[in-house]
Amino acid sequence: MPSEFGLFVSTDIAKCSGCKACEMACFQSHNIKRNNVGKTVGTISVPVTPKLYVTVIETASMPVQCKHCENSPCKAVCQQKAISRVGSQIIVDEAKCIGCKDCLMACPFGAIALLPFYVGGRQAPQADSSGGKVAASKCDLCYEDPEGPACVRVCPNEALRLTDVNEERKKKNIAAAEALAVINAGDPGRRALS
Amino acid sequence: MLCIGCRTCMIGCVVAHEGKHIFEVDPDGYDFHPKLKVIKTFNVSVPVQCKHCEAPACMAACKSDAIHIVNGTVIIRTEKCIGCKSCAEACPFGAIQMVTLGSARNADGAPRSVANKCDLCQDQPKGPACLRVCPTAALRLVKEEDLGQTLKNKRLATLGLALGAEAQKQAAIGA
Amino acid sequence: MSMGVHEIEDAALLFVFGYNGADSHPIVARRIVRAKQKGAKIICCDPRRIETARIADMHLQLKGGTNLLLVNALANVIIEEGLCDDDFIEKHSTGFEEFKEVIKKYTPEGVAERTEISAGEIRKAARMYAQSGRSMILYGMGVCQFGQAVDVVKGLANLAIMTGNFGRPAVGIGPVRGQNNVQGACDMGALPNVYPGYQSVTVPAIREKFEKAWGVKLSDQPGITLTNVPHHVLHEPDPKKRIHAYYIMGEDPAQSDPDLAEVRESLEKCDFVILQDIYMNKTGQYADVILPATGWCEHDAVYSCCDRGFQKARKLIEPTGDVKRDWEIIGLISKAMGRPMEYTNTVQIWNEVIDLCPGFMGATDEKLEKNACIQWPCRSKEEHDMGTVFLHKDGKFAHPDGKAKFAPSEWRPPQELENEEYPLSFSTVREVGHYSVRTMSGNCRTLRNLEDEPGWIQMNPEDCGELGLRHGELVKVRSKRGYCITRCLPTERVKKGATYMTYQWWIGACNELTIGNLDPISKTPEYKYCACRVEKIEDQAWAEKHVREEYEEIRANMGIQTKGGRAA
Amino acid sequence: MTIKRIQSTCAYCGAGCQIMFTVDTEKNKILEAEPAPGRTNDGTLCLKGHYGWDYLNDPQILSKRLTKPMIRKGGKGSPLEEVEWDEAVRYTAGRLAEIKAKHGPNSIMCTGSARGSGNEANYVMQKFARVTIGTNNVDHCARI
Amino acid sequence: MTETYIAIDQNLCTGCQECTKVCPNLAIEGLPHQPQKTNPDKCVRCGQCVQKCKSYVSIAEHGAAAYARVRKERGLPDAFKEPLFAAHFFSRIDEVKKALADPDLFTVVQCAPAVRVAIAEDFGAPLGTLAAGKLAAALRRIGFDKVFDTNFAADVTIMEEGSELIDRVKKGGVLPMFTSCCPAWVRYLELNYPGQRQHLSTCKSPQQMEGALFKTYGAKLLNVPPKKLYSVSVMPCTCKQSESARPEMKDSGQRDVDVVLTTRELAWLIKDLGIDFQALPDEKYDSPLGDYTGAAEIFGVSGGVMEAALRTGYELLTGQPIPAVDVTAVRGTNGFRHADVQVGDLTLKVGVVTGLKHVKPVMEDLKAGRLDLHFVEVMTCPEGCISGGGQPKLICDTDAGEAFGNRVAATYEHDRGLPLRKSHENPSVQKLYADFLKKPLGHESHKLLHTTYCGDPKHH
Repeated sequence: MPSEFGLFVSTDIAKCSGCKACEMACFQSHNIKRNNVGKTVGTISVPVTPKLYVTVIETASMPVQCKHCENSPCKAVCQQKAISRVGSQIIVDEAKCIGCKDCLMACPFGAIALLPFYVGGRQAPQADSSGGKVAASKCDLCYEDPEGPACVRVCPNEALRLTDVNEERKKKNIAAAEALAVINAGDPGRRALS
Repeated sequence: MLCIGCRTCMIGCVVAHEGKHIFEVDPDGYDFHPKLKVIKTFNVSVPVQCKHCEAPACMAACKSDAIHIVNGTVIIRTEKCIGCKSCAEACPFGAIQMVTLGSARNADGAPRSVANKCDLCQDQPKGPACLRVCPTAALRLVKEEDLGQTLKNKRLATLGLALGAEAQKQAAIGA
Repeated sequence: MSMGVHEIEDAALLFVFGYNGADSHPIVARRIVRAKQKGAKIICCDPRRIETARIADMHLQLKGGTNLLLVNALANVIIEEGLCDDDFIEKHSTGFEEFKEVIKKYTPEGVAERTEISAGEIRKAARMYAQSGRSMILYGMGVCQFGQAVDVVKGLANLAIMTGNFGRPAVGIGPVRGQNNVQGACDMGALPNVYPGYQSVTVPAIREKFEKAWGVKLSDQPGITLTNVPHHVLHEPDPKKRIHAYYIMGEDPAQSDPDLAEVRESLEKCDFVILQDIYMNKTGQYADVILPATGWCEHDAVYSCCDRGFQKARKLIEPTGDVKRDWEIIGLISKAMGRPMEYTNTVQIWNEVIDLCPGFMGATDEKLEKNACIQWPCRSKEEHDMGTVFLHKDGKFAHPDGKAKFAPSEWRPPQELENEEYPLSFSTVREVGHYSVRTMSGNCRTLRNLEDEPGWIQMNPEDCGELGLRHGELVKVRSKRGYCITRCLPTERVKKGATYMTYQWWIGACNELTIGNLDPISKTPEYKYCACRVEKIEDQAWAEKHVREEYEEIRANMGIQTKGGRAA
Repeated sequence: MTIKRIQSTCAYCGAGCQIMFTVDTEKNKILEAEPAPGRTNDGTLCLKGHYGWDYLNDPQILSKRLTKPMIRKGGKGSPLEEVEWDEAVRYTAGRLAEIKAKHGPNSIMCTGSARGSGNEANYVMQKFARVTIGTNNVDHCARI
Repeated sequence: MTETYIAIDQNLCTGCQECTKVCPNLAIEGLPHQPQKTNPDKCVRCGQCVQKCKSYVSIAEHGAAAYARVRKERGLPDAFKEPLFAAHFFSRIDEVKKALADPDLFTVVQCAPAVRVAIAEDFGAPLGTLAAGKLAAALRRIGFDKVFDTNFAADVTIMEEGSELIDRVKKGGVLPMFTSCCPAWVRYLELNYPGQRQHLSTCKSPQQMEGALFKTYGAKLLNVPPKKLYSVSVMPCTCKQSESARPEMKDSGQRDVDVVLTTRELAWLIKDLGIDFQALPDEKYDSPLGDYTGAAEIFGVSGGVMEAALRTGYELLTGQPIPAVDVTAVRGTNGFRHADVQVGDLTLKVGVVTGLKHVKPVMEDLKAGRLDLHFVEVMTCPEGCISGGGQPKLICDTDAGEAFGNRVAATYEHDRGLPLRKSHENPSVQKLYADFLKKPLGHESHKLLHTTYCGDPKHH
């Protein structure tokens, strides 16, 4: 049964080392057809434009990526209607994006970046401006890849996990209920009536 | 141990939050989203709901400033919720459920889905409805002083046990 | 029930047999929980791990269809270990010797394998029951809805008699009756063999009394039961015994009788069917005439609750629509047939009833008006007589010799066991949030929100695994008689090879599957046991759409202006 | 708006709980159901007791309140047509009398109701079967 | 210390420490989430950290200008468009381009067996595509005067090393003998087990042998004055450059190999010169120093040197050709495997180590005298040179299994496809001995093709 709410990739911050293997895999899986990127770095002829952004501080690191919000602010503010809901996921149509940056400002997680948009090895032409086209770039959960998110597959420390919030809740509910059973058992006050 | 899994609390919760008008309006004209959920496993039947933690993981995870502690109760202001599901993921009890609202709409017309969890019937004069309607009085509101009292009772009981054991030991030595 | 509901929490031991209080009577279940809190021991015999089993001291999780084996084995242990109340047996019972003869064969070891309960557990349970001092038996549909039901009820009664658990506070045997006024319908004589107050139609003296009271010659031939109507319409060879007219008040056989295919056929073939009810239902599709009546809260009435308590139900609001009160409608039809039977209000009828029934004499309207709950027998009209809490005081029983009669019987297996083609056992169970045929609770908004079509089938996770089923998936449940579609609910509370389905649903109508095998005496169908097969539905999208369309069609048949605009 | 509080007995399961209803007699509407101190329910109610009364305002979720007598004039299978009470009574009484005459009293089966109708209705129904029809063919769903 | 070979860019490194996990000699230091540093005195320059590092110059994080700046810092051509990572090796494309442009230099190039099964990957070909012919054509298009092949010297190595082994076995020399063609392994041994240096074969690696022959035998054949001969080598390895710079690698009178390019650098050079690699025809390597047998080709995989040595050694010892050319007993990928090979009446006990983390227990056994083997091949990289530090870098490590598997398969397929599959059958090698070296382990061989690995590893 398809998930009622948007799936998203969540990070186990204890396991993530900040190695960016996810960023490289993400770039590769989205550019095999578009910029004929192969399996080796040598086949890359365009700048690496990932859709998730590893962020590192002294004590920890994690890739920040789209949560596919249900009332997504980015979709709400996009006047160009370039952001739409496909199934339960939020998808950006990079060709339609005019780079107005509203979605970047609306997203509270910083999960969207404005990155150059390359097709066939060349930056897509911008109507008249000298620089090439840029577009909003955010996680699309590899919704066209039958094997699911590439980042989850390549993470050397298995820190990334595809999360269905309803399925997780069911599991946690059972554990919480069992815990309450233990609490009730230990509480004489609950058992005997005066 | 007292819960018999009849789920009266779940309807009581909805009636307390949606109001009594739901018994007159069109059957699909209101939202039926209980803020607690009766779970039945092999060992237990019991409603699982928000524990109103002191350092709530959901509040920490919320980037939309929608979750706050209002005099001891952890409250989600759903009008600010963007449905990013971080709180639902953060809560270890699964006490937060994402629910789709019937009438509310986003700026772009899409239906709103927001985080839904127990608010201890914050605005109800008589306090939590689930507690009031439960036929076997299985639910209990644990206030700060109750917690203190429970701890005190347990410690006294522990002391009592220890004294009893000590007395027995003396008797054994004496005999 | 021989005792009062409020006494349940004072019992020393509760012997709960085939009764799921939590789902059938949450308020009675409350008493069971309070009994536990007051330190009572609980023995729960049920093939599922129901809520009572969860808090029970012993849960005898017997295999479905082996009730009498267990009951007789318990009796065997009580006799063998000399735990009988010999004084009570000697003074207040007959037939103990023949009883012992039959029971001798049912040793715990002998029945252990078939009931799937170890001999040790049976011995321990028997001892606990016999020695508790105040043991009370509660049983329900798990006992009654079997091909062998009356024998098991007698078996349980034997246990109570042989251990003297009768005629004292917080003891006895209690069938916790399901519906709000099923006790009342029996009290009022809506039974083929008795007049009001359980006065037999075959006893000439009684018949004469009623003939004098009603001024008409009465038939001395007991009538037929509801469950035999399909037989008498379709297969009855003797034309004189065939049924041609069916006046149905407040019932929905097309949903609640077993083997619905046969019921539908009988309603079609019956010449004249009258439905007198408050809501359109499945039977209404076959009724030739519909007589709309007032519903609960729209008229005054007296109900009898499960422990023989008469209580008043009052009119709260004016009825909507051109409807009349049930007894008013019947009066009109009777008058039109040349036998006027007019009453102005319920009090007038009630006074007529209590004058005819010695046992109800004292339950006057004045007493009931003061919100009293009078448990019959209540023989004197004086203020002080507020009825009888428990029956058989000082060991007095209703038999002519005032003594209880031991009634042993041999065990019979259910009629249709699991087989190659239908490998799982099937039983109907109750959904706590709904009631009977759901024309009332099914139209309540919040009860519908909590649980709605097509209901659930509870299955053991292993069986689900083998069939590749996941929680909430729509499945097809099939028996020799028919099939229905419902949702799969894997739960460890159910043993492997057994399935249990809540019966309130119209799409997930489990009575399409149930078997019409009736108990020879009570004529109650064997709802609790037949064989079924559960099939995975590959195309879930189709199944979900099918259920939605079926629901819309039902609503259209019931006369609701559905989006489709079609109304029957 | 005149508010009255009336105590009544629940019409769902056999426990016979006492319920205190708050009724707005002017608008002819039930507003709320609260537990009453009955012998069996002791000031508590289950979910059907608390919330099982709003079917009375006919929300048409599963089926529809019957509000008018109806007859299938075209015989079996034809649609039901609304009629007035006297026509319905005359038609019913006529058919019953005809069948009684043709096949005898025992060819007619009546049912009492274990649900909302109440004891008085059951008494009148069994009296109708035994007196007017002249048969003991009266039963109810105690056995199912 | 002189210039380093492997470095980690402090501004790019996120401190994920994935490189520390693969470093065979704990040569990378630093706190988690802090930039890591290589310790030149411990780094064996195997380049596995360069293969692993995924922390690239990101527009999102470092800004658009950062890429150009870092590319310039690392002396890479403007046409270079690949991502730049924190861990990197120092590129020597400029030196090669300068040499090619110098009219009075005679440029000669050699390329390793593992290069030809991987180079095509950087031009979009499937992983492990065999492109020996195109590689030769590409080197000619680049402008090298002579395109020779390290494989020739591999055959020579087998002659020398095979003879050395027989000599040690017969004359009770120091056993077991370890191979010395992997420079990172040699440096690892010098750093951690200096006392065991005598177990190393005195042979130089095929690259150094070919380099020495270029400037002596080759110079005579091409009658080009050795001084004018510029010797370039293309290797799958980031350590070969430091090997060529070892002080003792000057037996030809001057530095035997002037500069080493990795496979990736060759691909950059090809792209920089605008050569369409995929469209190139298949060409041959120049004779005689470009002729090679199947035995030479399998040097690129783990167990390859051992198999090549057995194919020839067997015949040298018994005079009979080896019954099965494919000595599968020594093939495979697990870290340490050993086998007994019956060579006439001698039971030769051989061992193969791949990945330096597997060599520690072997060395402990050796020191304790428990290592009952005659001949041990040691390769630093996970599956031999085909998985070297200079090979085309995989975007996702999850493709490593397929990449290495295909490259190994391509190597053995190339071996099976060659007419001659045993080193001593190579006619050009036979001519070399006849005209120049006279006989294996002879005076000339000792002068040019052997060394004593002297000197303190710290300063080279």
